[in-house]
Amino acid sequence: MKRIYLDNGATTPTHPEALKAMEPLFTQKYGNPSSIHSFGQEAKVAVDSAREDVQKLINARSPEEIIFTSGGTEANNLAVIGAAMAGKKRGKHIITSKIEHHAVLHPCEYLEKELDFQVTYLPVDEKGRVHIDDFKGAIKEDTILASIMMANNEIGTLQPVKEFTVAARESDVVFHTDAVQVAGTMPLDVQELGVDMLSMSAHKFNGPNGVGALYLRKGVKVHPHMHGGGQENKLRGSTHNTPGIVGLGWVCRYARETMDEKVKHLEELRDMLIEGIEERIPETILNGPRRERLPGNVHFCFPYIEGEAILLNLDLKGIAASSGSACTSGSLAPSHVLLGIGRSHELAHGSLRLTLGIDNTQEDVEYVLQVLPEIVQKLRDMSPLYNK
Amino acid sequence: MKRIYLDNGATTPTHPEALKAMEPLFTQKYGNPSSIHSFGQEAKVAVDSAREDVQKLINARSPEEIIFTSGGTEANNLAVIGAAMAGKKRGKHIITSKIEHHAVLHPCEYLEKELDFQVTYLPVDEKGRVHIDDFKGAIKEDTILASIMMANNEIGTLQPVKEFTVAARESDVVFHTDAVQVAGTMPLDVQELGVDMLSMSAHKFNGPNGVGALYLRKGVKVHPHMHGGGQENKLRGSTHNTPGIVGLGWVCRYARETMDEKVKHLEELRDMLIEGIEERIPETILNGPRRERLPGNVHFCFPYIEGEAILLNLDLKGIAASSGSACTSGSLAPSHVLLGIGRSHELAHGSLRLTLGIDNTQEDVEYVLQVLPEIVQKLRDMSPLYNK
Amino acid sequence: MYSDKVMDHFTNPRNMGKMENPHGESQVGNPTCGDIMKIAIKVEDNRIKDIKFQTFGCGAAVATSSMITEMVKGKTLDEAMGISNKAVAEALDGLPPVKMHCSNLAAEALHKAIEDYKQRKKGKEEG
Amino acid sequence: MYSDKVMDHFTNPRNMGKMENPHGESQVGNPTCGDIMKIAIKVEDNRIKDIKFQTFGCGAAVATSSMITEMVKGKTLDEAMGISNKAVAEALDGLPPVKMHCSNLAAEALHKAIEDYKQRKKGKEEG
Ligand SMILES: Cc1ncc(COP(=O)(O)O)c(C=O)c1O
Ligand SMILES: Cc1ncc(COP(=O)(O)O)c(C=O)c1O
Repeated sequence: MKRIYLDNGATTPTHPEALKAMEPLFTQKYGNPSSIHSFGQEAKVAVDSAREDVQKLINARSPEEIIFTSGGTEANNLAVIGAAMAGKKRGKHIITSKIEHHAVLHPCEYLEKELDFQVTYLPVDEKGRVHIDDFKGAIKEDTILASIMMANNEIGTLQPVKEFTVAARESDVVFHTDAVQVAGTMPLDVQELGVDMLSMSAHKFNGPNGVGALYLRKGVKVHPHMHGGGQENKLRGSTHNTPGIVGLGWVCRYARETMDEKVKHLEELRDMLIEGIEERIPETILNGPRRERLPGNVHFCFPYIEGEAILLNLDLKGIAASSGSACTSGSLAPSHVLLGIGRSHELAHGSLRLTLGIDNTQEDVEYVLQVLPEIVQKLRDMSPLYNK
Repeated sequence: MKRIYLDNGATTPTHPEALKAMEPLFTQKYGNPSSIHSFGQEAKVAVDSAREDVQKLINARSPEEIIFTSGGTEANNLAVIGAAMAGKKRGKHIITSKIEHHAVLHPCEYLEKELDFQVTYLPVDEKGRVHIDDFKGAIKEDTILASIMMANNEIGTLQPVKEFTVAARESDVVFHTDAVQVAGTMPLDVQELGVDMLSMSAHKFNGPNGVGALYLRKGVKVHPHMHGGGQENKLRGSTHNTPGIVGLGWVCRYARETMDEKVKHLEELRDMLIEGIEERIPETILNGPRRERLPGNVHFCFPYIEGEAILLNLDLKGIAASSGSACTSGSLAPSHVLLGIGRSHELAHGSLRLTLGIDNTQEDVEYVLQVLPEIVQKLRDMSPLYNK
Repeated sequence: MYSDKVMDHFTNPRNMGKMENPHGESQVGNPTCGDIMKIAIKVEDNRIKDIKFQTFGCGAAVATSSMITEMVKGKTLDEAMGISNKAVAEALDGLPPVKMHCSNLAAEALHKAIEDYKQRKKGKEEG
Repeated sequence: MYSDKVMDHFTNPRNMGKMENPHGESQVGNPTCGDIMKIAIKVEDNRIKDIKFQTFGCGAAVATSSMITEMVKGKTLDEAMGISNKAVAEALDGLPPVKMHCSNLAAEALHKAIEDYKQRKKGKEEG
């Protein structure tokens, strides 16, 4: 059976060339980059060069502003908990949004529950956008940190981050953005955006799992989250994951070189999918904006039916998709993001996310458009809520 | 030039077969193991099977007691900070030793400084051993956690962990051990040891960098350290590093199969090195015990000379070694471990660690024994402290 | 994730659909928790003569609905009332722990449909 | 980690060893910080005629000692006193940031040796 992977928002295949670039670090240049001998120095050269690749992708001012982590979650934890703990003498109020990834929400909840911080969770509109007036209105005397994601991983909504950073700067609020869904997929310029911190993760753009980075603007203070050795400018202990870091560097370079094509390719397929679904399936609800959304993200609610049942049927046809985010599958609660944009519980349970990647083709889209309508109809026919 | 790697205590080469086992996870079974589609389920099978391999290596009761992390540091952070935060209502006192790895000491210091915990840092004897009487004496009404490493990464000393766990259990103190230097290198049985938590790291025994595990005995409560998705039984957010986890599983299996040979091989070379150095170089000081030490660890102080200068000279001869631990190189402070066993600053600066791995041979040892005496003599001749 | 039996019932659900003039009927669950099950029965000689289900829910919900209809068709009402959640899950070769609540739903729906039948019958007899 | 120049001076240190009957001498640093440097000079016509060093320390410490002896040999005392830490580091094509303090030590040792020479001379002249 033909297998079509449309869950690139969850994770992507590692590019074979990235893997090739990583291989010497496993078996030849296997030294610890903190060691002064030649094995270590070889590894250090590789890590330094990857750091520059990351720097260039996001236009950071210097490679020292890049802190390697074990992924997007750790980058978010370091940013949110690290900046909160470092700033707690100035104040204990944090601003975030209701539709952040759990890797931001859970650190915030932890700070609230265990460490006496106050967190404002900003609402979003029906498209999933945080409004600048709400943002400004939430800033208080003791606000030290704001974290608003660049793009939502479920419904693909892009946020007007630049507006927030201007307001944050005016009030001396450190601003973090979770750009895990954006980095490597859309052009990104931390200077232009004006963010203080930005999280990314290699496996979301054809790099390896288990490695990511936090951009930390020079001068911004955070406490380490991984307490240990003196690595990463004393901000992140633990022996460097040299192959992973080299893989991240490789995909950053690759993303820079292929960015324009990639965006164009994904947007074309995305719009084909969205329009095709709307044409072929009655009663659909597109989640997120039609245009200001991630180039590879398609997200619908199909009334009367349940998401997992759609996924299982798609899987039986060889199509890998998701409903909500991968890390919450297994949980029974409907997506906080869909509830956040005002969907009812019933609708929230009936959602489908198709996320495109660089390997997808027009044929893939056509195949989905061929099988999905039947699946939805079959499930509707089974549903006690459907009356047609 | 022949190159000899004798820094296996810092990190080891990844076994080519482990890499081969990992490869499909990068480019074929690349799904997110939390996803329900076939790509995800393939990955999940691989992760589950690796979890059983880890379980078996350390004889945990069930695979659910294994939490995958990004390495030894994260395992230690999760254990120490996680158990401290989960237990803080019962008390805020922690016991550890003066010669722990920074990945335990720094979390302890963080808990002290930022979160009002009290930490007792137990002294060690001249061989680096913590004494059970000191341990018992330190337990107080409000002691909730003790963390004593199984084997010291610098001087190789093995601790009588079993004695500590008996005492800890009697006083309802959760007991963690950092076994990063032991796991995969010496037989390990968590049930026999009686530990509640145990940290390990793949890259210390020919697995990949950037992956490790915490053994968490069923029933022991910890807060997550990586706050995010529901992965790892809600104890560790972040998309699984599937290739890394599979690599860890592979080396656990390999270590189990080759354990006896490995220990024998390392101990033979170790004793050859220790005896050879003592024979050929006047005025040497062996650090750590002669026998109850890590099978691959050799650690000396050479009076009158400085460690980095030894390393650089060895490196020029193709030999990779270390002085203190890799993660503190770059720091100017002498090793806290050597100061902990009572070495003077001067001696502490003049230390050399040679750590053997599975690839080392008798010829490697002979070569070291040939070049090291000359290097030491040359540096002594240069030293203002040497008067012969 | 699911056993072959679950997937079999999910892909080829037995007794799925609406029923004209059912003798007993029930709907359990609610959209908040993501599962709704409807069961309709026809009863003859105190036995379940015909049964149909409709389900809004995950794979486990569909499969347990389908399975339970197959299990009770032709059984006496007492036998059907004796079908437990556990029995349904076991007949499906088990369910993932997180999905165990779905088997509760199926048994609950069946039992309620039978009770509804009894109520109606009592109503008729009394009326 | 280190420049080629540093490694050159580290592997082939110039003017290393003890000196018989030095005209001026110094020892700086201490074992706590891990670096000790000893410099001995002979002076003729107000110029450094001969210079020797001994060092307990890291690669940078050895290289800076060696380099500074080479830089000042034959120079007048005033010229030698003018040698700055920065100049030594630059002559070695730079040092890793964490090692910059080593170049301080070399200049300090040199300057102290010259002062010692001046003290001794003064002592002789006065005595
Ligand atoms: C928006 C967002 N933030 C954070 C993460 C977490 O990244 P990682 O899985 O690399 O820890 C993800 C994906 O899982 C994401 O989509
Ligand atoms: C005893 C000990 N604990 C913890 C660590 C940290 O492990 P990792 O580098 O995998 O984070 C190391 C090695 O670096 C170690 O030797």
